[in-house]
Amino acid sequence: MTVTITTMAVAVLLCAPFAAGCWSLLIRTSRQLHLVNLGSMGLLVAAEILIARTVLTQGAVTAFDEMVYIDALSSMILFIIGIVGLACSLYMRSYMDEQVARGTVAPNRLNLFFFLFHMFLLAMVLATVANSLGVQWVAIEATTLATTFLIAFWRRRESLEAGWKYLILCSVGISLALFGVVLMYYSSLRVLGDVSSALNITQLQAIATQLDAHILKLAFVFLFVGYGTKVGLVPMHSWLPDAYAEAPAPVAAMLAGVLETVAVYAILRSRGIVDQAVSPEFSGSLLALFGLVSFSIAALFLLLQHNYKRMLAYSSIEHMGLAMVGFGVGGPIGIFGGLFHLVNHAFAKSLAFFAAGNIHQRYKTVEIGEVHGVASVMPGSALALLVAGLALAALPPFALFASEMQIVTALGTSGLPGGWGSRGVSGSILLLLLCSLVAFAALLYRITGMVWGAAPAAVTRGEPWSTGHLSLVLLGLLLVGLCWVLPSPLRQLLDMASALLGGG
Amino acid sequence: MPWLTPHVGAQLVDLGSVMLLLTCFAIVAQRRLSACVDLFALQSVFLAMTATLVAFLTGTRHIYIAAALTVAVKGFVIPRVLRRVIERLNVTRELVMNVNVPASLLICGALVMTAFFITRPIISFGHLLTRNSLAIALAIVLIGFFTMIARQKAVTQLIAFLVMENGLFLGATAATYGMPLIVELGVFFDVLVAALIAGIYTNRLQDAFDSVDTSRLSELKE
Amino acid sequence: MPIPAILSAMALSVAHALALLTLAPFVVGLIRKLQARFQCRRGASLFQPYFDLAKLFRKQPAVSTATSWIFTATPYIVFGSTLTAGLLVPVFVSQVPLSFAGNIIALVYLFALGTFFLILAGLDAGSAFGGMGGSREAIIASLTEPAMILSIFAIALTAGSTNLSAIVHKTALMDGVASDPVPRLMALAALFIVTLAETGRVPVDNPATHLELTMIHEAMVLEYSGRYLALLEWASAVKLLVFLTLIANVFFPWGIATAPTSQALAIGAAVYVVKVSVLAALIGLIECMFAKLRLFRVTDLLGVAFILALLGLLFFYILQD
Amino acid sequence: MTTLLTLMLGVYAAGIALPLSIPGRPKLQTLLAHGCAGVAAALGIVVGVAGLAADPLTLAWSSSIPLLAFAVRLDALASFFLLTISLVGVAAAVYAVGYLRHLPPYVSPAVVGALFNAFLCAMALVVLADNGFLFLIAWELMSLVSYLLVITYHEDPEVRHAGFLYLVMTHIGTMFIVVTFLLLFQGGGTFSFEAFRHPEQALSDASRTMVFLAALVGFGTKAGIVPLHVWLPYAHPAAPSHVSALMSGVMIKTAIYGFLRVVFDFLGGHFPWWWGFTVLAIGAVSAVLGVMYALMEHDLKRLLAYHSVENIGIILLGVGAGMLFHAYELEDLAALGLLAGLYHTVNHALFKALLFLGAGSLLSATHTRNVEEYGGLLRRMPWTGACFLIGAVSISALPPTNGFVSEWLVFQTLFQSVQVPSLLMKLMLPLAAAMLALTGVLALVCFAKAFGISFLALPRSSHARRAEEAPWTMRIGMIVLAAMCVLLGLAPTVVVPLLDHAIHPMIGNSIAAQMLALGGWTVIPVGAEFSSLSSPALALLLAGSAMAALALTALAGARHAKRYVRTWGCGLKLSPRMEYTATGFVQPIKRVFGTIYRPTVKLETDLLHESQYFAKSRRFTLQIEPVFEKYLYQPVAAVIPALAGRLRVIQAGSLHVYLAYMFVTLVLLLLIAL
Repeated sequence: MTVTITTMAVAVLLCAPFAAGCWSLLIRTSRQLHLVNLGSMGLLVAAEILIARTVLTQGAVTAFDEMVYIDALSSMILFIIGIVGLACSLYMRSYMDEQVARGTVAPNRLNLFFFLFHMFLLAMVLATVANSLGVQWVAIEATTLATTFLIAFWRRRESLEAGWKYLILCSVGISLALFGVVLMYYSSLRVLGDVSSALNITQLQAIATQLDAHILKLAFVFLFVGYGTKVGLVPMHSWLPDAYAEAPAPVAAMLAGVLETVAVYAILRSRGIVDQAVSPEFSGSLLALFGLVSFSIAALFLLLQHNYKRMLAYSSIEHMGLAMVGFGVGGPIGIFGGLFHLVNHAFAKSLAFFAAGNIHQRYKTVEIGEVHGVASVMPGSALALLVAGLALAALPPFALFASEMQIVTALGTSGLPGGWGSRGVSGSILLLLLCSLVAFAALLYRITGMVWGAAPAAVTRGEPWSTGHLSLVLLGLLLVGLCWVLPSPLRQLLDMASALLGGG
Repeated sequence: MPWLTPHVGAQLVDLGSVMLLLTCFAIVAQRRLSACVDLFALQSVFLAMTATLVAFLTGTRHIYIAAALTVAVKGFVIPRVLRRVIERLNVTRELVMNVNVPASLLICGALVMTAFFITRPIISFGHLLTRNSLAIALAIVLIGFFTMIARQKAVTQLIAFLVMENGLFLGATAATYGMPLIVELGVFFDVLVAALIAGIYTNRLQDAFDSVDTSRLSELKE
Repeated sequence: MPIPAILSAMALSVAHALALLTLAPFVVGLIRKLQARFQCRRGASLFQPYFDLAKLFRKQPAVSTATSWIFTATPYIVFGSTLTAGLLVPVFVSQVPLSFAGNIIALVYLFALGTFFLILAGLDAGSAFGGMGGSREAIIASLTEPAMILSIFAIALTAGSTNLSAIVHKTALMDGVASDPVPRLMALAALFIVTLAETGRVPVDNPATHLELTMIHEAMVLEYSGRYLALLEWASAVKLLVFLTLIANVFFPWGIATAPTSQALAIGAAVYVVKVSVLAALIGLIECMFAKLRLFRVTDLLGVAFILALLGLLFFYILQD
Repeated sequence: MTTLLTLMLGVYAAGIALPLSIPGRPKLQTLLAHGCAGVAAALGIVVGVAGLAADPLTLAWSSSIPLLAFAVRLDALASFFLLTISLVGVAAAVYAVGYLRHLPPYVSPAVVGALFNAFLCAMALVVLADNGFLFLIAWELMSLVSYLLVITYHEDPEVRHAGFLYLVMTHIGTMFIVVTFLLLFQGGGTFSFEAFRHPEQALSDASRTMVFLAALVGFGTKAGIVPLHVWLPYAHPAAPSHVSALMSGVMIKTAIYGFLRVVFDFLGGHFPWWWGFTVLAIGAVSAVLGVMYALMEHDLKRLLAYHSVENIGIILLGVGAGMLFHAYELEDLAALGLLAGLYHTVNHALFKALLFLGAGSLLSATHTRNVEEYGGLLRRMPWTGACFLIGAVSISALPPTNGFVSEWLVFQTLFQSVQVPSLLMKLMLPLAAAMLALTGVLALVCFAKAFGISFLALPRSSHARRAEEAPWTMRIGMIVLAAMCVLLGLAPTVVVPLLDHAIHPMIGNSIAAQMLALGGWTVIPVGAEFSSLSSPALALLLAGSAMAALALTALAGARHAKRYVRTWGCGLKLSPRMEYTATGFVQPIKRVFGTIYRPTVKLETDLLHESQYFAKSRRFTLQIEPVFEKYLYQPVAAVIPALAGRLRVIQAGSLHVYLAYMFVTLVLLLLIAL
């Protein structure tokens, strides 16, 4: 019985965004668009909850002739997609209407926007639930295609440039990942013979120990560079600040909050297979090394920013780097911390982008130097920005503090994978702390400068309550709450997921 | 056909792969954009032929479908789109290059060697039929990648990207006798859409920047 | 503690206080007389300070309209703190009943209390002179204090105590006191310099001057008159006497009454007056021989005191080993 | 007790929630918020006093966050600090009700009130936490909330700058505390303090040293030791005064708490002598430099902030001496040192809070913090003046107030150098005493200046002429603290046993019994032979002598009433411009200690057009060189952005370069993977 319900839930998961996307093309009024959007998102979240329950009670779920495979890790990612997606839909209710009202978006282009948005969502869900690494690849490439136009939605010169760079860099990266998938297939075929299920995660996990280490190493390098481009790890990150800065706020929130997470998920998935054949030190040191480099370079780049959306983009790179360090270091605390960090970062970053979007609408500039006194102009958004900023700076009582502490502790106890020795550990901890200090100072200097101070006279004051604020409240409460309490389903989910990744 | 022993088959597949590689070099050496497009179409046809050969030799049915799609999409549709774009944009040659032709050719040669070097440990396990194709596929991917770096016009970059895709397809066909069909179809769909989107983009870039020279796209920095 | 013991202790304390109060103007008179003699003048009577005080007490005081209650309270506070400090120092009996109330550090800080309020009072009238005096008093006090603490430290080390009664008593009985004279001599020299600075004597300050640009202590009390001035003058005389007593009894405790017999008391009192007079004469001599130092040269003098005290410490440890 | 503790935390929570939930009634919001804070702090006093004598109380709830546990432990040390926090908290809460009447329109009283509660609550949590993770959360929360309070008046750019500096500096400190806990974590694989206390596998000497140094820097940043003090003179003045009182009086003490906790509770056992000496030296330098910079400061609140540096130095002198004696196994003396340090901790909390509240009254009466614009305020604001005077006397360590008693105890500790075996330390301790003496007298001078220039003589500006006495709530806040200052000075007999409870678990020695003589009215640090102090007796003597003088004058001069005349102004009418200024007052000191101050003087003369002998106007600027900012912080602060600037080329905007990064990365990784 439950199996069928779960299958239906999976069907809903995939159909809801698809149907909503197609429907969006046919609707005239923006009101209906939002209704469809919220409705499909509600269905999505409900389906996710159902699936997560099943996963918690009965373990991994497969459906549709093993085309779909959902375990704790994927349902955790689904959880992030659901929450951030829901918040995003709520936020778009006020944001897009305001854009239409101000004439920046022609009402008919709204259909396209929602269509693409749903396709983007569909692709991400598909990437998360697909059992086949090949389908996963197709879905992730599809996210690139769906979002290029979303990024360049304003059609300004800069947004076109950002969109083009995004398209080219990510497509190239993803192509490399495809080569990785091919290699993966190549190795599994040698064990299984010519079976069309040879790319399935379930199959691969079963035979992982028999796979050839050499091929898997090469495959992992390709996959890592490919999906790492999507995650935005230095030095494959170059598209990221441009894209985030130019994308409309809800899109940026989805990119930063969810897409990165899905890409990390793709890396973790293949890592789970590779680690069984190759010593985990190989993938671990790769992850930790790129994590550390991303973290430090992004922290330094944060100092240079004068566009607040770009600044948030660099902060994404920084946090993804940190999560990678957690995964790379491994151990129960490290992996748990990494996953937890992914969750928290998704919430914090989307909250930050929502607030930034509101500010952008009101101040009509993305220059940090021209934004002052948000606190007196729009208290709600100011609070959201402050909360997000403090959370991103990893201050308590926000959840990122907890996950960052877990990662640092893991680094301190387990040390770097590979032969780095104790000096490497203390060196990396010092680097981590120093760079986090730099990031902290850079981020909060900008954000406090925006929030406080006297507002420019030209900016109208006051912030009436709107649906969009619901999303701010939701994410803010989550950020604060997760620092103190992890609800037991979520805790179980995280525990199971980290067990899957070898952090038993 | 009795003369088509596995050994001969393997040699034929190798020949096809090498033809693909040679067209790659030709694209690297070619400055005229329309010629590049033609070469790409030619390469795609070679690819389809190789794939058909593999399909025939191994009796894998779905590779026929993939081969047919390759001819249709990469041999006709995409080159057509690209020619349109070139006509509309009124650019015919790649005037300035980041790396000049002789150097590019040398580097590409080095890349081929690198590809063989990298794949050597795993090639030995390979099927007799496709021993070298994996290495050649990697070489084509790397050359495509390098061409994207070396050339400035958006159209050339697009062609180079498609060359990479061809390399990937060769790898998939040669090394693994084709991916599962659904994956193949998905990949094709993605490539097609990507090419179309890029085509649309070049138009918009032309409108916004009066150029498809991607080196002009450097307003966003830091 | 039995009642009679408390009563006798109280009687002793009162006698002690009275002795200090009555003797203090005499010491001032003595110094002035000696100075006059050294300068070949006849000088005023030895008891002139008593007459001055009596006169001042009877005069009507003038108070500035700019002042607050601090101005009127200060003389009492200064007088009170000085007298309290005096009660902690053995005068003619080596064991003072009130010595439990505070040790030599308390003494220093009691004087500091007086200084604090004097500076405030100087500022209170609003004239520039008071502020100037306070400012100068401040710098001298801040230079004096470290040297004073170090010299006290040296003394405390040699006697193994910071309790004044214990120091004097032990030294008088030569009981468990380090016998080396070197550290004690150095501490003595340091404390003597400190005394000159603390009590506003030449070469640090000139109590006889009324030239605006040179006065320090006098500038702070410039606005006072009548009974307030009397209290302040008296307090400064007591302060001088307390410092002299300190030097006399800590370094030369000969003859001090170590037991409360009447004979010992009589001898103690007599010897005490002689010792203090000798010290007063020494001060008078110095005031005649040296000119007042420039304010910013006082640093050097007090630096010497500091180094002397430090060397005293060092020698104590070295000689002890 | 558990009930009281939870009740306290609950009331704080209510204090956070209530004012935010009733919009639009600023007065009610303020009243509610600070009412809650006051009640909770009063509960805190009860808990603190009870906890000092009782056995440690441990409460623990497990948490669903890995590594975190909601473990709370109320032992004697925690109780002592909780008591200190709550004492000041009560007074500040009462004071705030009056103080927050006139807020600028962009500041919400509800938010300020809620943050005030959160601040007190976070500080309470810091001392209560029994888990490293929880401690860090509470610690950062405390910093964050205090930061938010510092930038209450955020439209002023200086305030924002101060706030940011504070935020960054305190974060640097936290980083070091994180390192401390990470090192301690290695022992047992948990952040529980219980495990830190009983490390199953003892840490190696090297890591113990690392822990000590990291804790010293980490907590030192918060405490404001030189040279980590730079944030303090900016942040404390920027905050509303009742918050400054809490920050300066209490918050920096939580750093002392943390330091003691780590050094004596976690590292315990025996440590090398140089730990103690390091702390002692830092204490001495902080004390002297703190007061020296305070002297040159004419912004009243900045002056007070620098005095916090000084007093932290004095506290560390006591603690450092205690550590030194502990290292030489002189446990009684170690206890004495710690006792002196803790006594000064609570005293400083009281008088510094009192002074900041006083400064707040002046600020709200005159709208300026510049001492040179005050003057004559004692007549206009008698209550504030009297309270400020008591605070000034206390902080100058003059008898018979509390500051004197604790500083006297520090002196007595330092005088015990005889018992230390090392000759170097034998000389260093007296030198520290000499520096303490210098500190004491400079503090006296500084407060003579602060009080004298602000409250005495003629008003120096129209602000001062129009000043009015603070409302009753503010006065009560100050009076409570002033009374506490006097009481704690007069009754060491009450305080010493309480402190002894707090020290006992750290040292394992109890010295209260042997320290109190004559029915508890006299303090004997080492032995009656060596020294004793009876502050009640001293107070009685002082009062008695003053009364005698009063009687004498009454007898002798009763016939003549006072005659009121104007001060003689050398023939001119006396005006405020003729008064001695604060700058002038400290000029000799600036000159004598010129090597430390490195003053630069700039005289700009604007000459008349017609003749170069007559000046139209002159501008005189005098600056003290900010040595630490200039030579320590600015270079570091310049290097990192320069480094980042170098990196700019990475992200130059060229698509080809970006592709090349990927290409090179791929090829390199492939070659490595081989």
